[in-house]
Amino acid sequence: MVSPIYIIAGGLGAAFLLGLLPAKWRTFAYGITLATLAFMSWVAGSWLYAFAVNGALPVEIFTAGTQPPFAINLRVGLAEAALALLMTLTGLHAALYMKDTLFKQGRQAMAILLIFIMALCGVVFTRDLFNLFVFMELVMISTGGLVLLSSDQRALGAGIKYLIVSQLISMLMLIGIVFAYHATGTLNIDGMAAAHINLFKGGSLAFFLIFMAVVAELKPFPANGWGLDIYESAHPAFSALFSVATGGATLYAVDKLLLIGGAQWLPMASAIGIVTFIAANLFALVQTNDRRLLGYSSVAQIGLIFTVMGQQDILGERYYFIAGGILLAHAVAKAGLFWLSGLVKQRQLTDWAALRSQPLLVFAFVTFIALLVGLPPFPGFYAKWDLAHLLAADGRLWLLGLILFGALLEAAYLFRWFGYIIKREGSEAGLALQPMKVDATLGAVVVAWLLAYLWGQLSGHGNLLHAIPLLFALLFLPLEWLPAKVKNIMAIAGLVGWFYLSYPSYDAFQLIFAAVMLPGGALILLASFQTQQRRVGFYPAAMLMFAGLSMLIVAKGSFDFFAAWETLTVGSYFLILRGKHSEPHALSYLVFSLGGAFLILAGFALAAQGVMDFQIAALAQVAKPFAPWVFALLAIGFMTKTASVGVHIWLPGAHAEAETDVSPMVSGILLKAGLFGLFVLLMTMGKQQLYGVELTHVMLWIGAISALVGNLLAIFQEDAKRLLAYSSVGQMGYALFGLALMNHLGWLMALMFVINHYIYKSMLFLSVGGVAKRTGTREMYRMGGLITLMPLSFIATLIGIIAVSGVPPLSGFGGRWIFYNAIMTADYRLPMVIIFLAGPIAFLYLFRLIHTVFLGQLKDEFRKIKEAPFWIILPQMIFVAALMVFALVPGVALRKVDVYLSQFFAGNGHLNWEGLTISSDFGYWNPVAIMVIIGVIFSTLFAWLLFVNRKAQPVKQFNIVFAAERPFRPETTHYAWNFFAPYRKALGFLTQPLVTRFWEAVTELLHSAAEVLRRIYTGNGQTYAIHLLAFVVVVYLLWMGGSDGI
Amino acid sequence: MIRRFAVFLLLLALGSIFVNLLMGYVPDSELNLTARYYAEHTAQDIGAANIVTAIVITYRGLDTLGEVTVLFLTATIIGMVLSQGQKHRALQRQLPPSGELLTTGSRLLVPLILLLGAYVFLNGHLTPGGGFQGGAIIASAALLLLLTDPLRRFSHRLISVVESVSGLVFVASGVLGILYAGGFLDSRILSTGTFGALFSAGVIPVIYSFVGLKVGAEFTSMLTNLAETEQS
Amino acid sequence: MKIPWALLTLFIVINYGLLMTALVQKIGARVGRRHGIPIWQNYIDLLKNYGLRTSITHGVMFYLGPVFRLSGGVGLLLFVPSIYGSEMFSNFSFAGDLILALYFVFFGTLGMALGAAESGHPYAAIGITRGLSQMTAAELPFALAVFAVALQYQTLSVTDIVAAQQGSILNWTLFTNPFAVAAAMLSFLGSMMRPPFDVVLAPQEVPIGPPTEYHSSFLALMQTNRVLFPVAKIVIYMNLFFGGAANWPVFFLKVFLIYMVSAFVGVVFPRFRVEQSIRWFLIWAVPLGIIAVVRV
Amino acid sequence: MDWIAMGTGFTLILMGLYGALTNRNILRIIVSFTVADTGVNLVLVAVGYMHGRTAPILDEAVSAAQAVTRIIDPVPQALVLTAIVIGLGVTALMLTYAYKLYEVKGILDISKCKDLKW
Amino acid sequence: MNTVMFAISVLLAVAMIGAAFITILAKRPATAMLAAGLVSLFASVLFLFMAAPDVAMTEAAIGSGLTTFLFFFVLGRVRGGRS
Repeated sequence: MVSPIYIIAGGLGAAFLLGLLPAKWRTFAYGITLATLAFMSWVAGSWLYAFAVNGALPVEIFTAGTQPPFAINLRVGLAEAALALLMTLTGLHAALYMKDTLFKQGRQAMAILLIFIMALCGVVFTRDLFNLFVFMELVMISTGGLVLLSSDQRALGAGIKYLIVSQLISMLMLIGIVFAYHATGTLNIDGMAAAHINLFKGGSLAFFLIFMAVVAELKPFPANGWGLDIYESAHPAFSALFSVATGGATLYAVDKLLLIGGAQWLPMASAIGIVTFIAANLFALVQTNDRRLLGYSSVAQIGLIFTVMGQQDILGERYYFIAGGILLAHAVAKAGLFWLSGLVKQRQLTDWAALRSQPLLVFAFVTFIALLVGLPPFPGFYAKWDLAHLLAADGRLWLLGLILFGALLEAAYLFRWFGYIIKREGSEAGLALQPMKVDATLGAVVVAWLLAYLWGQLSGHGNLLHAIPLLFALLFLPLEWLPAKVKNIMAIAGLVGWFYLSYPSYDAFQLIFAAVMLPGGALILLASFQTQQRRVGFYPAAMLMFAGLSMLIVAKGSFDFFAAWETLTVGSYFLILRGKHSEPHALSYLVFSLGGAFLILAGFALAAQGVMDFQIAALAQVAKPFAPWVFALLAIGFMTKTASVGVHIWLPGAHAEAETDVSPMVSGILLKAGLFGLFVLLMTMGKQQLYGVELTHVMLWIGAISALVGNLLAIFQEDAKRLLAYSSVGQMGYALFGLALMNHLGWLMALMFVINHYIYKSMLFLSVGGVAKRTGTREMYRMGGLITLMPLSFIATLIGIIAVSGVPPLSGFGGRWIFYNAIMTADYRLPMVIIFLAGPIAFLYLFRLIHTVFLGQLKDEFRKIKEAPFWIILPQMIFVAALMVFALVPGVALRKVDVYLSQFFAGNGHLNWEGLTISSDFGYWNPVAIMVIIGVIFSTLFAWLLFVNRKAQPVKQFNIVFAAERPFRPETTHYAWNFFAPYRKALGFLTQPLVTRFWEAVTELLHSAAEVLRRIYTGNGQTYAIHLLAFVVVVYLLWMGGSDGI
Repeated sequence: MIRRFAVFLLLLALGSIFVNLLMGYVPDSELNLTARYYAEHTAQDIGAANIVTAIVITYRGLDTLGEVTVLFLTATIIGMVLSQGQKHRALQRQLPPSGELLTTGSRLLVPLILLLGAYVFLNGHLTPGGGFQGGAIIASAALLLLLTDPLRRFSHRLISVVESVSGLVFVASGVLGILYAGGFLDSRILSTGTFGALFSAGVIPVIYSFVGLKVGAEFTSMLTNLAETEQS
Repeated sequence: MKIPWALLTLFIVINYGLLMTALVQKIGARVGRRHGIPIWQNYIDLLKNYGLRTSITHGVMFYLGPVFRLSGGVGLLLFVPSIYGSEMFSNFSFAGDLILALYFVFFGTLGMALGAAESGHPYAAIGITRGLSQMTAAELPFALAVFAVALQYQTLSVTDIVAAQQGSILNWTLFTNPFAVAAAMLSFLGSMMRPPFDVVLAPQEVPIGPPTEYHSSFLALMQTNRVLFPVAKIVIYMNLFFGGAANWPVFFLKVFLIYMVSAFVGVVFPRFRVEQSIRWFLIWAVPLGIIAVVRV
Repeated sequence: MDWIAMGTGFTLILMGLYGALTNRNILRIIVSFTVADTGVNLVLVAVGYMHGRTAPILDEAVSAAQAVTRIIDPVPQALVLTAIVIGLGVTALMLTYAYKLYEVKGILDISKCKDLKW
Repeated sequence: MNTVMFAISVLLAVAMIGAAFITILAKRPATAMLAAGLVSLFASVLFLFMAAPDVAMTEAAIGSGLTTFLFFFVLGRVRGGRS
């Protein structure tokens, strides 16, 4: 094994050696550079292997043959080796990436690069304070040099700003160092830590100065304008280095300093970190320049890690797992993104749409933003999980909340960016692809997945990359070249196969959900057969969603549950984004969903109280002061998914704009995930009271109002799919209401809703989707009279609306019957008023749907359209059959669950299934008899009418009695637009978009705050220096205030 | 004006931090742990009379290596930055020759200055001074030559070879320290010799000489690079 | 065997309905000092329409409209026991309880709406939007009242509810839960399609509302329903609030009296626009319903 | 003497920073920073100073045996040496930047160099 | 410490602060540079007094010597440093 000192000696020696070469020997010089970087990486890598795998002890390197503190010593342990490997590898990649630039600038540039990397390693290794200073100066000066490699002339300005600030930083640090030395008589970091610097007069002030100096290199808000300018203008490969390597090394330097400063500085670290994290993410929200955005994101991530460092007192042995996870995720992602930015010619975020011509690069982008946001299965996810749990266990909930808020902001702008890539105008001409650069980027992707695997292994929660459903979904990535039909067969086979395999392991309750999600998904996928070509991106996304769903159902531990939750959220986001105009809606879906997911995370974390391996079932044992809060957090999180009123505004756009076969998936299936979560929550935690308020009562109100608002809004929609989408809000409100009733039948009703809503909403979405496909519009008033042209779609819609409205004899009635029986035992009755009002309103929109689309006057332009494609009709017909079967024998699905639910409500409420009659404590119901009686009456009358009027001829379209006029234009005769005008007059005030306005105001507030606040970055280098000074002074005052003036 | 006032206020605050430092400062009456060690051990361990030099080259040799690297880096960056514009340079304007006195004086002085520089760095382990000071003195010779003849061109090649070779020697002697002495940059790969003699204190004089050469070359390189830019 | 008895019920109720509606019209005319229609006028109309044959149709839903409509009326009647304590006239109430009846009301409404819409006549659509809009508000107090009654008797079975009201007139829901009855009766006005809530049919503004395009046997079916449906609905009211009927004479009397409530209100009050009637129900009827629900 | 040096040093730092933060000319900023640098060096050396002791050089006057009681702390001096050289490096680098900026944009006013912001 | 030394160091301190004032306030950059060189030079004298000959030499050679020359080199190339 080669001593780690050779990383430094090698880098330095090679840099000097380059000076010996004739200026013309560029290739040779480049070879030496690469070889040296590779050598450095190899040394670092071999030590990392030794530490990580063989469990070697940290190596101490004593220079000058003298023991510290009398000579400088270096230490290399696991963290140091890992960081060194990270930095050298990034350096190596950067050298490869910058080949052109390095060749142009010659050996000098290569020497600077080598010294830069070497110095960073020095910063990490050294245990001597002044030596740290020297290495930091080296980093700073070489940064000054490398910034100039940019072809952007603005880099000059950025460089000089950086140097001005650096001057200030070095002064503070020097003064601090010498006073610290004076106080302790040593320059050795460990020696100082042992000497308890804070006990010496002046010592803590000296430490303060050093700390501020190094922290300033982390680019804390607001003293970071210079850093952003560098990110924006430097060569992307250097920006990557600046973010990854400098950031990592400086963080480690701060970590070492915290040893000296001791625990009293940890809160300050967290405070600075979190302020930076949130401020930078906020500012990034209004960026349009890609590299500046990445700069803000870098600043934010480093702020986050700094926050984590400030929490090391409670993180214990997980500290390196968490901080390392976030750091590595940040490193790989940021490097990758900066490298990608080098492939895009223009600098606006929207110009990245050019990437779309290269699916592989889009995949790379997705990988990187997933890494940054901390989505499963990447390291940030595991880190986020552990961090949240440890913070919550210690009651640091404010911090947890702020971290999650910042992460949400970050997700918002990153995924908005992704939306641009997928949806905006762009062509291959916007790309400047070079093999070296592409290879480097793809290399980062590989590393990202390797890290994902590694962190999964280390996590102690089980590796997500061992989960078969997830792997199955990922399998579709390499198979993207196959035609869509083949992939569709695979997907259906996968869903059905997995259901078949896991069937024995489901209990009755899980079975309902599994049946809806897996074979149910397969059924909807039948509609996907009608698509042509390869349909790139659809199958990985869809299968990711289904993988998440299938993992969710069987999740036992809270970790598995949450991982599945995020998986399905992300998968569905990609699915929704595929719609033609869905860019803003998909984003809003994602932001709300992630927001909800973060609440769930916080809820689990609070519940677990530090138990990493928390079982869902253990929610029942959560102790008193936390229980209601846990309940509230989880409930709101799940209700975000079911689009309860208040957090429903994402749903209409997302469901309406999705593709024809995606809408039923996200509506019919995905919404059930939220119900599943609520079920699990209520099953385990039951009723909870917060400040004397029964939380399930609050849920009752929310459910009722959702039902009302959803239905009301649905009747005023002109867009058929939006109508159905709002209808889902209402329907989910019913289900939520049923759950919140907290009795046997309420839950049974909610379960029945799971099945019913899946069937009829999928059917309606498919039917309407087919119509929209044929007519090319979703505006209902532009259709009309399609019944003769699209009879099968009409039948599906008719059956669908009868079922939705709950009119006997179809299965919707069963739901209503159970509902009435359920509310009989409810202990709280007021919200019923609202839910009773909501019921009939459903008729309005349902009638509108069928009337304005299929009945009334056929328009001229649609006279020749055909029935929807076979593959869209087929699942609808299967749904019709299923609906009939379920209407006749609901026991097939419900009997077992009914028994299953009995364990929660001992003794009362379950139904009796005697013969064909279903009876409750209050009433009874015989679906078969109803069907037969109505069928007989109906068919008798119909037959008679047909018989007596057997000679009737269909009349021409306009052969109607019309107040002495004979209409001749379908447009003027089809009463369809603003259909419920009187209703709007009477109750329109209830549909004021208050919630939408509220969220718009929030968004607006964030944006304008960012817009105003970011003006502090005036671009003036002196101002930046003043920021730094102000930062130091403010922290000083805070510190004095916090410590009552030492 | 607002800016000035803000700066003033901030500096006032910073000043109060400094005042706090000043108030908390108690001069040592005894050498502290580290200094005591140096005072007691330098003579027999390293064999250098100038304890500062011993610290600079041996005990804190890594700092000095870094320091040399800083200069190397700066010189390299300056070379890189300024060479970017050089290709487009127009023909040099003819400048009037400098005065007779200066020319003659410089001819006389340059060798003396070089000698002085060499003396300073060779005796760095015994007397005040060393590689950096010596290097600066050597560079002043180059400066003098530049002043007398602004169009004089120094061989970049020579400068960079001197720079690189000295740097490599420094690193190499450091590595030799691992192999033949106590560790990286241990100066005792040569015998410590007789205390107070020129060739004593291990490899210190050698290193300091090369540091001197290197520093001199780097300063010269900076100066000439700047001198060669177009005078506008 | 239930079927013959059910058919008998149907026959009785249709005849009773025909006569009663004619009688009410007659009374209204006489109050207005007009001569009015002969009491058998409805029979004449109905037979005439059944006898007519049409030669035009607007499509399949055009057929289905009246079918849905009448099925709804017949079903509603047959799912509720007509005569309390009589096995013969308990109809098909074994198939479902109060909830079935309550939701089956919508069956006809929906079918009618669909059928009228199929005619392609814009006025039909306007009538439907008005009708459906008004229904949403009118049904709310009724639903609340039903819920209150069900809570009161802790059952959803109509028979059980009637049983609980036996013994004394004071056991009627009318007296035990007056708020529920008040709410339900206000709602009843709205669902009878009589003034002031008859803008849905709007004889003046829209030729004759949804049935504009219906004629001959189509119209006959609808006319049948128009006499059947109110009675069917009143039967529910009677059972829930007014102690039910133990024999046919009581049945006839109670149905007539309840029907007269809406007839009486109809001649006294002017007509509401739809949005006015919606507000009216929400402001006056719903609070009563809420009180009823909360008080139980 | 150390108090004087330290006080002067701190004063110089503050003055230098004031100059650096209020002058717009980049050259003047750099000059101001060198003043502040000098101040830092003064403070550093002053911290190592001890009354009535001599320079940390062993010669006829101060033998190795007496060193502990006779010499002043050599460490700050070693640090200052490094700091001075590094200071020069940074100054030279900044000057190069200033020159290049002038060459490319024809300006030396830092407040006009604001094409990167927000 | 003897009084002479004390007086001299006070004088030096005053001189340095004075020179620093000139550096900050001088109209012409050249004056500022010269004044800054002076500050360094005075500092190196003070270093000598403070038993730091090595530092004094370095400060004199590098701080006041080379740095000032560098300044003038650049100053000559940017048209007198006028913004």
